[in-house]
Amino acid sequence: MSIVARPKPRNLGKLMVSHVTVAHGGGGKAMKDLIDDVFVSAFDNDLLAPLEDQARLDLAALARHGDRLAFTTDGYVVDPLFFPGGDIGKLAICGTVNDLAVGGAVPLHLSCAVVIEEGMAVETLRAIARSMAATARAAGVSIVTGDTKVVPRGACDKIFITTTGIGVIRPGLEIGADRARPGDIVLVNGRLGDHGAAILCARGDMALQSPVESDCADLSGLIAALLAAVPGVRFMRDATRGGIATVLNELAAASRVAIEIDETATPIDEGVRGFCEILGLDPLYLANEGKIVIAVAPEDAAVALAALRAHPLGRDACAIGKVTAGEAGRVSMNTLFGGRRIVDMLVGEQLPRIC
Amino acid sequence: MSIVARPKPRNLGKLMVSHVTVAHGGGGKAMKDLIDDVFVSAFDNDLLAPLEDQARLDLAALARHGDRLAFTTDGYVVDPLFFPGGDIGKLAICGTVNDLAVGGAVPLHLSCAVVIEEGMAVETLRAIARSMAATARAAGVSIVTGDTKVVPRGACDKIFITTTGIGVIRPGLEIGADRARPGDIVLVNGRLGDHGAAILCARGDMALQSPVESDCADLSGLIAALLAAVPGVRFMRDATRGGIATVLNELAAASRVAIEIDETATPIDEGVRGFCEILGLDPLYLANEGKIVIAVAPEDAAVALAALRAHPLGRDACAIGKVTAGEAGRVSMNTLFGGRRIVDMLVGEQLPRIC
Amino acid sequence: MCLGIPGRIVSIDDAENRLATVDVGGVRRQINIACIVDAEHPPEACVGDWVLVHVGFAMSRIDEAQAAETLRILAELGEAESEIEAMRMTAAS
Amino acid sequence: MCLGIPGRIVSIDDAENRLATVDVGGVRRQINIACIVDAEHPPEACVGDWVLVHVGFAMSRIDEAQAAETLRILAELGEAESEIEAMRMTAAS
Amino acid sequence: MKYVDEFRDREKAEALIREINTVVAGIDLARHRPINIMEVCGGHTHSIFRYGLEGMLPKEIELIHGPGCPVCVLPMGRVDDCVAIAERPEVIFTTFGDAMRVPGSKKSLMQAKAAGADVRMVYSPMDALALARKNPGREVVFFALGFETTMPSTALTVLQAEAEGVRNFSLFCNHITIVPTIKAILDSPDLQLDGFLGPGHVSMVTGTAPYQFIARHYRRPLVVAGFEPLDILQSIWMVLKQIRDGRAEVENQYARIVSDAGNAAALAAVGRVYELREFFEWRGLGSIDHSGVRLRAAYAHFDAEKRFAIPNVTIADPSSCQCGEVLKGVIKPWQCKMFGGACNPETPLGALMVSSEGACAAHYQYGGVQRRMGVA
Amino acid sequence: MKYVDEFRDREKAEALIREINTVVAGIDLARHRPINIMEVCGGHTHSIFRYGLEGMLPKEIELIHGPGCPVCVLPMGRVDDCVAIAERPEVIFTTFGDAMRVPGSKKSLMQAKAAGADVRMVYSPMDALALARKNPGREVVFFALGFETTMPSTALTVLQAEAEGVRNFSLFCNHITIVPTIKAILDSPDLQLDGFLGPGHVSMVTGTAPYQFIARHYRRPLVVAGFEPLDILQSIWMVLKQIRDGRAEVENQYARIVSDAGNAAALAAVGRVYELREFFEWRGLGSIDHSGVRLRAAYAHFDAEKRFAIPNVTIADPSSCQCGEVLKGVIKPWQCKMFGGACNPETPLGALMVSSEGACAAHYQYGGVQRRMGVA
Ligand code: SF4
Ligand code: SF4
Ligand SMILES: [Mg+2]
Ligand SMILES: [Mg+2]
Ligand SMILES: [Mg+2]
Ligand SMILES: [Mg+2]
Ligand SMILES: [Mg+2]
Ligand SMILES: [Mg+2]
Ligand SMILES: [Mg+2]
Ligand SMILES: [Mg+2]
Ligand SMILES: [Mg+2]
Ligand SMILES: [Mg+2]
Repeated sequence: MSIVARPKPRNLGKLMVSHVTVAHGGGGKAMKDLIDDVFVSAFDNDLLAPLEDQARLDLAALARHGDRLAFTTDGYVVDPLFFPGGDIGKLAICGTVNDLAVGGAVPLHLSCAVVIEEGMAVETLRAIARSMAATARAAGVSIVTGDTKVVPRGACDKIFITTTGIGVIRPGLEIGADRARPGDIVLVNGRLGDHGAAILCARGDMALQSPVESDCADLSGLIAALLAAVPGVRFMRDATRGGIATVLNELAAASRVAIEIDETATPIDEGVRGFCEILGLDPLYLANEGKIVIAVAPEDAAVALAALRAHPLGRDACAIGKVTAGEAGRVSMNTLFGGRRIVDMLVGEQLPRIC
Repeated sequence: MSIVARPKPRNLGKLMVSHVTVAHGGGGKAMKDLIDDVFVSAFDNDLLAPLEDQARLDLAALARHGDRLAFTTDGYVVDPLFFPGGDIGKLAICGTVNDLAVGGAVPLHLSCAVVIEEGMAVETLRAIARSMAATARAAGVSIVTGDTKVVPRGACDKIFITTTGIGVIRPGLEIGADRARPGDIVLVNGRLGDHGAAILCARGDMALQSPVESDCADLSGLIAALLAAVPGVRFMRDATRGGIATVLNELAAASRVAIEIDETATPIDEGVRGFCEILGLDPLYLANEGKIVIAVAPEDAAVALAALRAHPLGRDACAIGKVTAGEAGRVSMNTLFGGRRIVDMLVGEQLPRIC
Repeated sequence: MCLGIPGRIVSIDDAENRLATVDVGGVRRQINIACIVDAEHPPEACVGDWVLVHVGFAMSRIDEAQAAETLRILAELGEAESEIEAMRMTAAS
Repeated sequence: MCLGIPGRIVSIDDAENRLATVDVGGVRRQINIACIVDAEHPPEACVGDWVLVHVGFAMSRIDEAQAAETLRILAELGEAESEIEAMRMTAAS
Repeated sequence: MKYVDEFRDREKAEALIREINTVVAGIDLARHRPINIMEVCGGHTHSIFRYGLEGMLPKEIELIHGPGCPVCVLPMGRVDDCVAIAERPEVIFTTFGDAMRVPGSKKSLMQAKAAGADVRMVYSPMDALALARKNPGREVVFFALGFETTMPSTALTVLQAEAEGVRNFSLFCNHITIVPTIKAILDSPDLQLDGFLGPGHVSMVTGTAPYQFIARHYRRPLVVAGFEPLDILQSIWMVLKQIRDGRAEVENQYARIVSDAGNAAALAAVGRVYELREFFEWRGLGSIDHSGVRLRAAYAHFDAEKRFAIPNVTIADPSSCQCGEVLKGVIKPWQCKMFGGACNPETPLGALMVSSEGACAAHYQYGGVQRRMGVA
Repeated sequence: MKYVDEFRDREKAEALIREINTVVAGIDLARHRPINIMEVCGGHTHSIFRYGLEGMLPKEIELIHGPGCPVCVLPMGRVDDCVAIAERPEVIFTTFGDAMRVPGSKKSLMQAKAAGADVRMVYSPMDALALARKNPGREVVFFALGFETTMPSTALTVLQAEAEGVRNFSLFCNHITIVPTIKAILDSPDLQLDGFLGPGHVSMVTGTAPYQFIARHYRRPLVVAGFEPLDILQSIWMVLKQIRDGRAEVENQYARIVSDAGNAAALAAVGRVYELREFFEWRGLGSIDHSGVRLRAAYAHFDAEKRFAIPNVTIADPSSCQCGEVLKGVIKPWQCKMFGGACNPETPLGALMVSSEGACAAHYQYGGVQRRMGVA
């Protein structure tokens, strides 16, 4: 799909030092060496044109995948950089690939802009770049353009990564937050809250040790399998910040419907439950990085569930509730205890309740 | 060009507080209010779909502009956020628009991912968003998707913005760093080093007061005028970090040619010269945000120069040198004094020489 | 107020300073057990204890017999209901 | 070593502490003028002085006559050359 | 999870609800309509909303959400004091997470943190002491907050700091005691309460004796209740039976955790470190005699109030705020004119909107489903 | 810019070059081939490369780039001391920009900053003193570096700090004097120098008297030179005329700035604050007697060397480094086996690759165009 066939620069620069300094952001040879040695060598692909500030993609080749271009961006600022189940590099690829895939797009290309704090170990940077490269390769996407900034110590927390993705949507797919209809069934592809719990434990502030790992995963394969089985999927969204509670509220508001979920049907890992009980948190609001909320027509529910469960990342998929004609925007939960409660948007973030 | 005609959400959220806290990054109502109130309301356009995590663009409509999609990303971390001649918001639009335009692409759409430090005044954020919106409007591009992260105090320096741009390249344009040929003429569109000098003064560390303003500008109009006059332009690049010295070195290396520039022909503002003399800096390495280095065939030089000079952003355009068959990758300058020196890549960044 | 959660003490980390590790659904953390030890129940005896944890302190040892008794009462209520139900069903049939 | 640059003193900011503002090609900054003032040339007399600035200190007042003299010598060299050139031209024609 | 899941059993709940209906049927509704039962404790309020218990109860029962959330009742002036301490450059101000959002007259701790104060969330006062050990050049202040449940943990932390000779650690003490406040509510002329759920975890420390006056003097039944939904339903059932039978006793539903005598070691630590204040200010309720404690003079070195100059200004609650009436059961949260408008969880006006355990915040967040969804 | 642009005039340069060629034609090349002229000062080296002067001169002239860059000659051990001071948490370490990149045995100041040390670039020692005023809780250390030109500014800053009673300010003094080093070079047995360009800005402080021994004792001409390209060409022309005429005198090309007596106020401040050290270590040249100064005992409070424990370890230059031979004119930078390979501006091995004023770095950056471009 490359247009301008270009002799690839084989004489990549080599970093001579073990830690990044502001010199590596100055635009000169040190910066070129950093980019070549860490990023270009890891991301290596035909479209990545480190000689230019832009990648060039053949529109006709893109059009063979479908009729609409999907375009999405996310910044990744996770702390710590490495956590059980993943790292910021893996996250930066999976998150953006997932944001393309949930709209029905085939993820194709990513850009990657990093802001690095001076003092970062080059080895750490390499590990992140390798993780990005491996995740991108597995997801079938190429990182085709990028940018590197170095800021003084204390001006950023180690590294921030912004990836922007483009993909192409097949004709006929119409997936949107405004498409849910009363009667639709709400599905999730597995247990909820793992990422949020894993990160809060990994951060160490609460001195909790937990076996929970982040669910950080590329869901494009799972979603492709689902769309192959049920092209009429109404809505999909990855339940990241704010958890499934937030996605359900967004869906209910945009589609002007009510949603009712069942606590007994909502899968939560025992470790996540323990974590939430200790800190007084609600797992419905914890972040996920490998979970999607799906709405399908009632007649498609069984096929959708079967398609999800046939994929390794959907083994624990469940139907957790349904769309109703109740008060527009209202999300409620039938509790395991037989009661019923509202599941509203959070105002800010959840804070540990202790007292 | 919008595909899925969607009822625009007219009930945008409203921020209730004067300063950003981590609550505004939590995924809940506070975050939605921040995004709605500050960004969605400023960026307002038909394609911006705040209900989805992706924008959707009609491929057929894109193809009407040309045959290749250009895709570029840059992170903006400038300190201070507001400086004579611009601000981080204006810069974040101009920089990415320019990176599209220098490749010959018509800039069309941008994504925008911001990382905000808690404690930032909402008014400051609004001023930045307004500046982005006004600059984008003037450049004829729409900001169609975005992301907002809030990090704890001290985890970032006020705000970082990453914009990613897509544009479309007209059939027949072939602009690249590897296309310069001996005999080509090297042009710039005006005086050099203004941005670098303005920023270093504005930062205040050196306690220098200077009348120099950043040259931060959207060059897409100037470039369109140039390409209309000379479709055979070999190379263009905005001379940002590392200044024109870096761009010339990149061009010489990628095209395997030598480049010779003339100091007497190289336009430098008196204030920038004074600044450089005080700190012992070389203006060839100072950043620009509204200057491009252009290479054209010798027979096109006069027309190109006339086209540039006819545009307000190219009034001071000059031919500063030529491409030669000398040692591949070598850039030299004939000094105003009659000598000759090498203009190499810098290793890191320029540091004030004082002693 | 006063979020408390049952957990099981899995190890004593520092008997002198009354520090132990508690397990809650697989999540562990170090807590202070000063309020649940005395001469008769020294730190060493606490491993395996179920305790009520509040802000990093074990505030009470859970009385298994009392817990069982509470559940017994509730179970009987259910059984009573079932019996009544059963009686009703019988009567109705 | 010892980067120095000519600048012109445009104002006295604090005569007691020997602080003045210098202008170099339109760029200004505060400098210390302790090394160029004495009883005969007090701070107040320094406004308008051309000085050599090094690390924020005025280290020398520039001697205009000496500068002119240096330039005169160089100019004469050029003129001598021109005369020789002219003589050659004349001779050749 | 043991001792948790058994007390969330749906079938037992159904049996209890049936029993509750039976008991309500036996109550003289001419005298008690609605039957107003106050859960004193914010933890109970939280469970009631979390599990949707109100909607399961017969409509004759009204649950009145009491003052038992120490985060909610913290007055603005004390938050201002926190902010003043936290803004000192040498101070690392440590706090439980949910106290971060409580508004002061100018800012909350979260806003102070955003503006540059070094405010850190901790899970335990022990973690604050650990921070003091790790940062010998800084002053670590712990925001001690809570009822009797939490007092032993902060008292033991002070004793540990003293034993180790840690000198850069102190408490900003805002501990309060629940009993004088219940008494103040019982003394109010517009009282509407028929019975109480007693605070389970406070009682685990204090034992059940402190509530006897409620039964004896005010002739209201009180059942010390656990926090799982079955605990709460069972306790309601026990209160109802007392009402039906005309009894007024202190009963203990939560005997697996609460002994009649309380926890001797905990009480000893509290007694050693703290003494009663003459009075303490409660948001929404005003000043209540003997309702707070402070560090004894012997521990003055650990008393942030003594070590740092604090503004110590009393800020009156906004006059439009009806928290006091909600607390006493005179009105319901959604009957306050401010509810959901000027008063909301992002910019709370009154005490009860502050923490997710506050009655108004809980209504806003989890909703009284039956009311906000129009179910009746 | 006045006093700048006039001295960059191309036509005058052409005339001078013609004159230089005429003078060279009159020199006995059997005795002087090449004619080795050392510019002592790094500022001259910079101008020579910046304006491409070497390529304009007749090929009989070789410019030898001297030791006059105080950044280059700073030994590794002193950089290690800087890093040790900068890494103290209470210290704000202030420095001129170009000293940031000088390698120590483990790290440069730039790397120390990247690793968390509070290192700040300033334009003037006065700015460091201002930082001390603004940060009374911190210790502000200024990295005092440079020859006689810079000494008055740091001395006056110390006197100002003393007058104001600023107690949290100190200097890490690495000031050096150029004359003993010129003498050391002149004493070297493999000396190849025919004349000197004298350091214009040092002379502005010291006057021209200190160079008389060079003319009298070593019989080498010296012309005190300005820094604009015409100044340098004119000074070379003046040196060449002396060589041609067999003279050895101290002449002053830079009379608009330099008086024979120097600057009395500046010398008084230097004499009040500083005293000579017995010896000082120079990178590439080793220890040279009386080549550095330190703060007098009366100003011990402002002496970072006394106030902070420093490692104070001498680190030998790498044995492969040929800086000493380059400095003495025995070899050219590109003849060093390390040049451009192990020794490059990103990871400099020797002194002369460190600052852009160092001879090897200047060759690497600006290139001896005629050599690196194969022009002859
Ligand atoms: S809505 Fe606000 S002001 Fe009204 S009672 Fe509730 S918390 Fe108090
Ligand atoms: S190349 Fe490096 S080691 Fe060799 S002389 Fe130059 S600075 Fe010294
Ligand atoms: Mg996004
Ligand atoms: Mg981070
Ligand atoms: Mg996302
Ligand atoms: Mg998403
Ligand atoms: Mg870039
Ligand atoms: Mg870019
Ligand atoms: Mg910034
Ligand atoms: Mg760019
Ligand atoms: Mg660019
Ligand atoms: Mg996002």
